Amino acid sequence: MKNGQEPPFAYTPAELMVTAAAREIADGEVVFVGMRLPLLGFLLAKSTHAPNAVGIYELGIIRDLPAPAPILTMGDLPNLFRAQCCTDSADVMGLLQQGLVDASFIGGAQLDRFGNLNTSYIGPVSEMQTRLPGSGGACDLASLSRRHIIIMAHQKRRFVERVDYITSPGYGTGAGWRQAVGLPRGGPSTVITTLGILRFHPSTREMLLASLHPGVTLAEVRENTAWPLQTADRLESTPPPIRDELEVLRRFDPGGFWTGRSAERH
Amino acid sequence: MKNGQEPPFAYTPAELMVTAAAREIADGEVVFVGMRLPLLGFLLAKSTHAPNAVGIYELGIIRDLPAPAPILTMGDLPNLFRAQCCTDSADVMGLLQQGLVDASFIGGAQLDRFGNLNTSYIGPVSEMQTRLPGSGGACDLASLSRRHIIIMAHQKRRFVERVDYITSPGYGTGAGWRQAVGLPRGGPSTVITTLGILRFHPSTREMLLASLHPGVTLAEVRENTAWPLQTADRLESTPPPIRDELEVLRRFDPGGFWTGRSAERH
Amino acid sequence: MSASKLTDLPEAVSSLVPDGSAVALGTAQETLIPFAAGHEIIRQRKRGLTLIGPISDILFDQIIGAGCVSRVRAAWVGNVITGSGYNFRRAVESGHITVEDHSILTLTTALTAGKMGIPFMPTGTALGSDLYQTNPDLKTMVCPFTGRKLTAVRAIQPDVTIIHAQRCDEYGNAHVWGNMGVIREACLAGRSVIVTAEEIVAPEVINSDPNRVVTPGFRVTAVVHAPWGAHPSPAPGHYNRDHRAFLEYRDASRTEEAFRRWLKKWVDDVRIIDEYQSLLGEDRLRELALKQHLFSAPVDYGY
Amino acid sequence: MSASKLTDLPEAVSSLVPDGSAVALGTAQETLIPFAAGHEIIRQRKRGLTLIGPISDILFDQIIGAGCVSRVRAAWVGNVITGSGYNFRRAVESGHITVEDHSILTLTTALTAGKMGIPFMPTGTALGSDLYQTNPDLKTMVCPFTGRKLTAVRAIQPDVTIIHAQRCDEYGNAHVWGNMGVIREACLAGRSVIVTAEEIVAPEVINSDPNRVVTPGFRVTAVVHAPWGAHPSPAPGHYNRDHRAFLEYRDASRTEEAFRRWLKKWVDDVRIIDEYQSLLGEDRLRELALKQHLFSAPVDYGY
Repeated sequence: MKNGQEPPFAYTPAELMVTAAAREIADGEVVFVGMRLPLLGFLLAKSTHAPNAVGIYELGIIRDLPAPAPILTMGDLPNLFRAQCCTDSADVMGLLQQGLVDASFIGGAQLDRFGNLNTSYIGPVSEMQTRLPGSGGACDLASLSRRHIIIMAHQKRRFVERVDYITSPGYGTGAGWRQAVGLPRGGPSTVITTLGILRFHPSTREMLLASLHPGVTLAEVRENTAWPLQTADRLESTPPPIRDELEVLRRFDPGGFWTGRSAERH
Repeated sequence: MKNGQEPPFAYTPAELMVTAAAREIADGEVVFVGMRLPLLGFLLAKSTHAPNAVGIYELGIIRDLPAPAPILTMGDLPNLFRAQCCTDSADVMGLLQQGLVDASFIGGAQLDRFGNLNTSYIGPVSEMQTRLPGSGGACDLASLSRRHIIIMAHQKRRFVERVDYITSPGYGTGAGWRQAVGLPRGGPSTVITTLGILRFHPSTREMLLASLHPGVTLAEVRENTAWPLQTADRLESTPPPIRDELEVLRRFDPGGFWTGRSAERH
Repeated sequence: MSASKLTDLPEAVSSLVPDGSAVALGTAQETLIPFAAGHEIIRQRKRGLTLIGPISDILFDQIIGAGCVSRVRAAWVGNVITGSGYNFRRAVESGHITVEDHSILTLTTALTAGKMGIPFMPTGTALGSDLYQTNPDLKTMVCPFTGRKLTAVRAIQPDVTIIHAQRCDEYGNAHVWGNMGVIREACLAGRSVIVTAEEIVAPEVINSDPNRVVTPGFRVTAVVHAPWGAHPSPAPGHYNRDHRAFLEYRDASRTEEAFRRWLKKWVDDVRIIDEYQSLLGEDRLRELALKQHLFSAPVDYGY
Repeated sequence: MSASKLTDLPEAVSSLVPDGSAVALGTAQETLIPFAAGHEIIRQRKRGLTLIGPISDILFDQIIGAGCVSRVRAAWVGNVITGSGYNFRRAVESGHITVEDHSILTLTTALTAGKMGIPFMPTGTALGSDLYQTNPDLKTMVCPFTGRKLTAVRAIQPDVTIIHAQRCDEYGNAHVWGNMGVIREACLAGRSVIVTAEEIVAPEVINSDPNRVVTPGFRVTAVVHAPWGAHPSPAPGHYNRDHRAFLEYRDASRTEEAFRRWLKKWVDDVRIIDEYQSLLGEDRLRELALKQHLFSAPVDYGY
């Protein structure tokens, strides 16, 4: 599968991840769509099982129709074409802050066992090893949507016991933390990686492995996770993309820019 | 003069007041234009000595051209025609709050010796005699413009020692009061009445009679003022409207709706 | 694309404006005041409403006079070109309704906080004023950064915001142009939104210009076709302000008896929007129609 | 009507962007990024600038790489379709510039406070995050009405806000359409405003649609005709995003040496906007041009 050759339908790791992300969206939901892979995930959901989903983009766009042509950024002109509304970031951020956004999608560089996400600094700020691009809207989506879904490459250096810097709050130190710091709602519901799908324990809020991607072993996932990763009661196998999903994906990403290679590149 | 018959040019008290109001606007100033008589005052200034004045209206209109036809409210369609900008009240109120408005105009029912204005309640709120319409934007203009000009009918019941209710803050109890309560700037510069023009003592902030309208005596003004009114060092006589000014006024108020009768009606 | 939200005024008002609810109306100020919707509220004799709006011109006075209101949260209530709102005066002076006194800026601030989903927002206005005395939702506070004294204003989120738009599609995407007042904030802050519109148009007309959409259609609950639905206030692109109606209303509202007669003729006896138009008469409609036209230069949303 | 504000980029930038000033750029986010103006800032080798913007795509990375910047106040700095901004990384990691870490909402809140003329504004975001650690302009506070914990954000008022508009008249009245990001707040909050525009048009084109005006012209300080002035970002109504340029820039900015070469070719050796277009070449301009058109339905501002 890794080299994208096996039958029944060849697909890349990124295509599997985007498909899994799309399946997290229920029909009719209001979705705050982040940069990069999530752009494709929303288009896939919208074009398949969630035709009534509404897409909100931080730069001030609200869509209830899929873009008529491929886009690489949320500001590509097809994403404005016959939009439901083009407006100020303040307006869409207000909808988010009111609690009107059901689901949002963010990616990151470093994630910890309680779903805290770092896209700012690797190493302590005072002697950082790497400066990353920063929050963008990720901190806001993680703070204010009803739930958020994280999309990441699964590597030991990225899946750490404790992030160096909390850009986008997850469950902090565990149960009760979000309420204690004053966050009004939400938290990560799902983490979709290159190896599997993880969810959070309802009481402890610790991340648990919920599903393995086809051909991936539990050992492989644990090797790539820096803390002793627990599994959910039922460990499932991620259903691969079906033909319809792949056709939509390839229509919206004809050059395979997002899905042609491993998601790590992005 | 009162019955609008004398030569050289017959004019009504309201026409004199509007003309005096217009003359308070310097060319190039940013003016926040209130309801009723001020609508006409701005049009007059804009059409005569202040062609570069910019008019801001609380409902979200900014104009640098006079309206092409008479208007009775700031929302009459000619006031939107070729406006510089139509936007949210929040935007124009933001300009005001930033301190970018040089002058504004408000009217009222009850005014006191320190320029505090009441357009809300006559009598104590608990056992009010009269409920008036309220602040509208007047409180904001009095709180936040660099200066504001008040237009009022001059009667003893209206010119009181202390207003029953401060809708639009003037100088409160006198010098230093605005700073003490936290108002960032401003205060009333001028009061234009049916009898004369009043200004404020630079240090005590008490209202002083600065100019008498033609045919009005100091005694008459004092009879119609509930506190012992002092006069400025030089008591002037209000110059009557010139023909050009009257022509403009009558073009913008052909039916004499605002200027046909005494300002008291409004 | 979701289901059609087209309905009629009786249905929209009966389902979305229950007794005791907080209703935002007239949020554009002098223009596009939803008189037709307000009159339906009166015909249904709603009770215990809270009315929210900056300056309501005469619509609030009418709804108050009909006995539908227990509380007003506004900056100004009256008749813009003549002054007092007599029903408002009678109701407040007799203690039948309570007023939360706002300024345009405190109300704008409250609705902006509501729209942004924050519980309050600061402003520099009203300090030292007596608005504090008659508005419990104002508090002085100190800026945590500068130490500057400010007025904290509690957020307002109307149960329902009712607007009159120039055109709307059946899914609730409406084009509004002209002065915006606090329409956009009131729609975004509203728990539900009713749009009455001069015209119902195809979605392709609306989504040819997404920047003109007043609020995202997915948040709109009901859409009603209501030509002349803002009369006597002006509707940019459709008709001018009917000043005569405001002068007539001043006289018709001076006494309760006169107001009852006005109410019967102009509201209760008017069952459908067409009846209202015929009551006005062809000549008056013609007189209010636009004489000068000015069409917006097009912009291209292509790719 | 005031005097013409038309000027050229060298003059606008030299007079309005002094060393050490705080400049807001790229406030629409991915679209209408004022690259031409940013490149003029580089050509003049301004020093000690503070850059303000939500996500700057690669423009901030370029200005930082040229050594013009001492501080960045932004939510995200990088290359939207490829990730890291290498000059930004080098400058931050080596301590040459400091960063005030924002989220889109904290920056939007800061500029909204700036636009409203209030010293701070609250938000519910970033609580529990480490943004507090690297942004001294965030403080936790408690709502005076509800007791809810909030993030207070200090207002931002840029010394100058630079935007790229689709069309503008010589008095500074500009039409902008598409996603608005924080353009409107940044213009209203800016102490001065520079508008670069694809087209300079007659005032009658602009004032045929006052709702499309991005900020009142009386607040605009300079107007510059800059066709293709947003390239490689997209300009709604004019051209699509030039993805290739962003990919080429990723490679060209990986090392300082490569970046010097890029800077010489695409910025320093480009004296006038026409040279930039010929550098791109006819084919590329054609390739980026709109293929599908969609024109906005007109509205009537008559009376």
